[in-house]
Amino acid sequence: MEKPIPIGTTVVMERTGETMEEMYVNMGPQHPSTHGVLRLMLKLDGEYIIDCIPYIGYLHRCHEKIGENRNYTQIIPYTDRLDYLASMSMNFGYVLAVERLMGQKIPERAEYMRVILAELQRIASHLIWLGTFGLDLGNFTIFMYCFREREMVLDLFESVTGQRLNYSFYRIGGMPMDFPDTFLTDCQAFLAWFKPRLPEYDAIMTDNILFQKRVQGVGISPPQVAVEYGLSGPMLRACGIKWDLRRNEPYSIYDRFEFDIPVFDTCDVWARYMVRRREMEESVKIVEQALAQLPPGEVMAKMPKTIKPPAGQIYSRAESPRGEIGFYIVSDGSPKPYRYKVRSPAYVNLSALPEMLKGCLVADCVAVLGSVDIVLGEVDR
Amino acid sequence: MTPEEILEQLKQKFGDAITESEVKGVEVRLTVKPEQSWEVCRLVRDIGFEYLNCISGADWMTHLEVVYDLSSLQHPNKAHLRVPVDRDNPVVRTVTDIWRGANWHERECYDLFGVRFDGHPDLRRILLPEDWAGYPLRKDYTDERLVPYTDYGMEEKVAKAEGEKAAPKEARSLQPPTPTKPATA
Amino acid sequence: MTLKLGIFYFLAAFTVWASAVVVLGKNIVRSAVALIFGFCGMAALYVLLDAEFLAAVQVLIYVGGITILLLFAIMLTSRIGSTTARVVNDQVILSAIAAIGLLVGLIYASTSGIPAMSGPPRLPETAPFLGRALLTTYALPFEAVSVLLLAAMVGAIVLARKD
Amino acid sequence: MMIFATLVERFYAALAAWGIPWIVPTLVVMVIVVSVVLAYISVAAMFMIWWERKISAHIQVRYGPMRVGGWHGWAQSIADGIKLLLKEDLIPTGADKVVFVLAPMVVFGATVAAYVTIPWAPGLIVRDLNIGILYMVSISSLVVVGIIMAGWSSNNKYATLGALRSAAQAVSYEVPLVLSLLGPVMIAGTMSMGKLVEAQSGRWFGVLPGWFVFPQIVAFLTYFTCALAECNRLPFDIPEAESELVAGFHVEYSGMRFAMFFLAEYANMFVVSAIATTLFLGGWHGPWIPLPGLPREVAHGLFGLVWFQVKCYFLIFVMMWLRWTLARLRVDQLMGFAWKVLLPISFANLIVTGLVLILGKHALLYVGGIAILLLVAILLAARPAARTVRVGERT
Amino acid sequence: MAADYAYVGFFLVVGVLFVILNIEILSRIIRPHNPNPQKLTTYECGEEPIGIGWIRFHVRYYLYALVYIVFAVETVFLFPWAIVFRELGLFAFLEMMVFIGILLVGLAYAWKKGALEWA
Repeated sequence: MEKPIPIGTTVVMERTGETMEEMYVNMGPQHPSTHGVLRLMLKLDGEYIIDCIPYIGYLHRCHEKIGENRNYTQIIPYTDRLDYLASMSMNFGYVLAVERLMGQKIPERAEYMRVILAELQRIASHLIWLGTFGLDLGNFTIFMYCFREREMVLDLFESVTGQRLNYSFYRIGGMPMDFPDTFLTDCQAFLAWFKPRLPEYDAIMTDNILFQKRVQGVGISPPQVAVEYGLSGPMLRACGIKWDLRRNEPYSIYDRFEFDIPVFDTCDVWARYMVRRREMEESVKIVEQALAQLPPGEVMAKMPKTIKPPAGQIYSRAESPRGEIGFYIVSDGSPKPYRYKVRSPAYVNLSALPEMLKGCLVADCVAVLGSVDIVLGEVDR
Repeated sequence: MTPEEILEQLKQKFGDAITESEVKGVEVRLTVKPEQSWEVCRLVRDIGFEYLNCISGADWMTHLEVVYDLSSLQHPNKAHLRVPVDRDNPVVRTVTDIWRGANWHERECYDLFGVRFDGHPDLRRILLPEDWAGYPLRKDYTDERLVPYTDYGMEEKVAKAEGEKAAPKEARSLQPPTPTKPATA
Repeated sequence: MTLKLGIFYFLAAFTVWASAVVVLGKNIVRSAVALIFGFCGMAALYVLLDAEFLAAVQVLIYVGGITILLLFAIMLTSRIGSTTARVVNDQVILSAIAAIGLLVGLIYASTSGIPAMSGPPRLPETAPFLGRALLTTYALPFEAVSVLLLAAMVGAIVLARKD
Repeated sequence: MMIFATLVERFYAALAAWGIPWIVPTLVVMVIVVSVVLAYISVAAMFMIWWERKISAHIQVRYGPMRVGGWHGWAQSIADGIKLLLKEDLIPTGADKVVFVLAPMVVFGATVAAYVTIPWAPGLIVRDLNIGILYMVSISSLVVVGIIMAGWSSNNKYATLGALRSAAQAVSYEVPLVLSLLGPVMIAGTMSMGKLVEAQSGRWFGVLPGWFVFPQIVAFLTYFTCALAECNRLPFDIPEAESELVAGFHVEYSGMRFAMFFLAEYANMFVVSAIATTLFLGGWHGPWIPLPGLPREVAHGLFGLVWFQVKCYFLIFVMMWLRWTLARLRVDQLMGFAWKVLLPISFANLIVTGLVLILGKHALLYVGGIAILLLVAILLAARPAARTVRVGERT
Repeated sequence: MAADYAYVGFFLVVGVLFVILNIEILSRIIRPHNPNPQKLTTYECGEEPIGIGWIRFHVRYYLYALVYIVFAVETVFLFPWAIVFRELGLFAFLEMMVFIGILLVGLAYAWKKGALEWA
């Protein structure tokens, strides 16, 4: 519905001093590397990007309006559809918000289950990111490798939840059922298989000089800009800011585990790549520790049939694979939230894209967009 | 700095602008008049809340509300600013010059609630198409395609099981009086 | 020989046609495309004259280099999509006179038996002959060519980058 | 295989005896030859497409086509071809129709013409042109022109970008490509493809086969890199980079028109491999034994044919292997690489080769030595970069 | 000699004919043909194209082509040299070194002036 931009506007280029016509190119919504239905309007000078205007909303389904018309438990499946590559993390963030609003404590074992599933989900999400990022840069093989491992995580999830993508497995007050008997051994087997795979990814991506040339010094967002834009997750940590909600605002039982927060300060696509790459190792560590400590017991707290949090409001946040997933919930004491708002990490991260793209080449656009790691389901809500 | 000290500092400077205030845990909760919201925001930023988490809107029927959730990367404190604005003429000064990331949050708030942000560089709809009419997250928003949710008697059953008086289909006056239509309409 | 002559006439007609499109075409990029075919026709004519080396060079430099340069130049300088080039310009009479003069001269030369036009000695291979000639008899002009090329490159860079 | 030449001569003689003008048998022979070559191109391209799918699949721990035709989906390419034949042909309204239609013809015609002087086996070459290698280079520059025509005529921004990238890439890589071909030409003193192969019949120091790849390893690697660029193969596939330009210059082409580009691309892969095989890998040379019941010459020819194919397809395999392992370069890096790395290297190689040839035959030893030194230097130059990048970590 | 090139011409013509046969004859018989304005629009990621696709381009492309032509002309001289190089010996070699040397000066100039930079 945009008004067409007149063609033939003559501008004087600052960089070269030459006068030439600007060119507008639509990238997306029907484009192989916009990771869904994102549309970027690129203003080009030859192959250089002068400006970039993102258009979003192609997947908008008024998630928040739906949320206001459902009761608290019924919202859980909708949160799956936010970030469909990290449904567990979305569930986690949501139930956390409601529990915080209610002041609800949940059983120990359920906490461990939540952490294990969320960290496995983080691995799966970073794997799919790594694969598609390779695809963006023209490396097809890493994609298949990552999907092979991701399938294993999905198999684990299937054994637990019966679902492969949209799990809806977290409940307000705990977990609906315990792990199946086979889970512990399966999970350990997966970790044992997965750990030696990471050096393989390094061999094909990290240590590949062509890959390094493509990502280093590209799409720079200085720490200042990152904070001003409110970037979160790996995007923020790639700017040298050691900020991870699992560590800085420990929720659930994250304070019980030993793990590093990978931080790189080159602020470019490479740093974002390295942060996510390292995070997979850290998630493996967390899962291993959680499996070792997993206590026996109940997985569901005693909850009323209809969940009615006391009147009040809360902004609750958690660390999803893409960054800070926040839920702003206003309760009026009824079974449905009066106001339900999602602060999605990819939405905020994406808003800084034009800033990062200025002066890049068209080819870099793909790399930078890939490094932001957007999921349109969450951006558009 | 404790949340109380922060609140004190804010109150000293903008005593009249802050109509309500509360400290909950590490969170400072304020209600600020829209005329001075920008100044308060800037002071809050200077105190150390350099990280804008989110700008949300809320419709309280009597008025709209713009909610700023802020936090800091240095100290554990959080801030929660609520700015009530007039429902018929919802205008509030933009904070994009304080936090650049406010851009999309404010566009979203404009898109879904119709709050106009004065001085915003590019106030367009963001999630909905440009030609969309109305602001969907306002409580009185109606649309023939929008089917209000019914519980299909679930709540009554639950209530009966619990031995309470079966609550009639929720007297939430805020519910838009839209006739139920099949979803395929 | 009649076959060769037939092929010559065919190729000549093709080249003339392509050249006519270059000159008369209204769309400037299409003119460039026609120029490619014209160059190819020229190369084929060289082959008919047993100058295969020259033919290959014609294709390599003119088709692979000059036309690409021309296309870049076209895309650099004008709005190619909508504009149509003016086909006739002010020098049309002057150039017509020059062209007709050249034609007359060529016809005269080819019919009057000037030794240079009667055809070169038949060589089994032109490339080694060319190499020997360039490196011995014409050594100095050959080196001069390199200076010319150098000047061309420097000039081009100076013109294209005003800094 | 001289036997073909003899056969053709007998055919001519027989028809001449019947009083039929010579043009008829000549045309008949031409038609037969071109049909055989076209059939080879089609079959080989289809095989390569299937092969590439299998190779990529096995590199990526999957199977690839398994259904069509039974054994390992061997008929997949045929099915694809039929599918493309059945696709609707669309020419966008905004396109320049004449140029749009002409473009695949130029690309495919030029590719087919390059097969004229490929030396398949001893004596088996369509025409051993005396400027053979120069002819190969110049005819393949026509392909670039076809690509520009396709990209420009589509009136599509992605296609135009792709075409311009392609042209810039082609002109940049053409120079080091041609320079790297000069090394073997200098050693052999000829440009004819057949004679170039024959010049490699000896042995280096009585041990190594007399292939030019040994003294000219630097030229070979330069050539192969440039050849990847000329074929738009990864890591140099920016003209059709699908994750950036969707499909580059042929984004508007559908159905059979697209198939022609696709076919030409694979046919071109074979051409550049054949050039590399001829100039560097000894062409048809290889161990052979006389087969019982066959004339010596025929047996030699058969072995030669097989050796040539084996070498070509090995190079093609390497191209595919690289494609499924590496990431894509960026356009500025690509140009920089051609002008600042490959061009100086190939000039250095040219000068060293000339120097050694002047100093004497034994000095070929030195060439090998210098080549290896150069290689080591390049590798050393590349390695520290791979390590130093890990700084910046701050955990 | 020239007769050899009859094959070249023939191959070119047959290559073109093969394309015509496939596209305009074989495929035309069996393929569907239902164009509509929507199908025939220019592809621009599912949006209405902004302006035309024929765009003005940057001078850096032109520079590469210029430098290329200079070097292409040079390589053309190198081929005859390479063939006769061994019979002519040292003198030819030195002569060519001078030739290449002068051009390398040009390359160095282009390099220094940034004509090889993509910026």
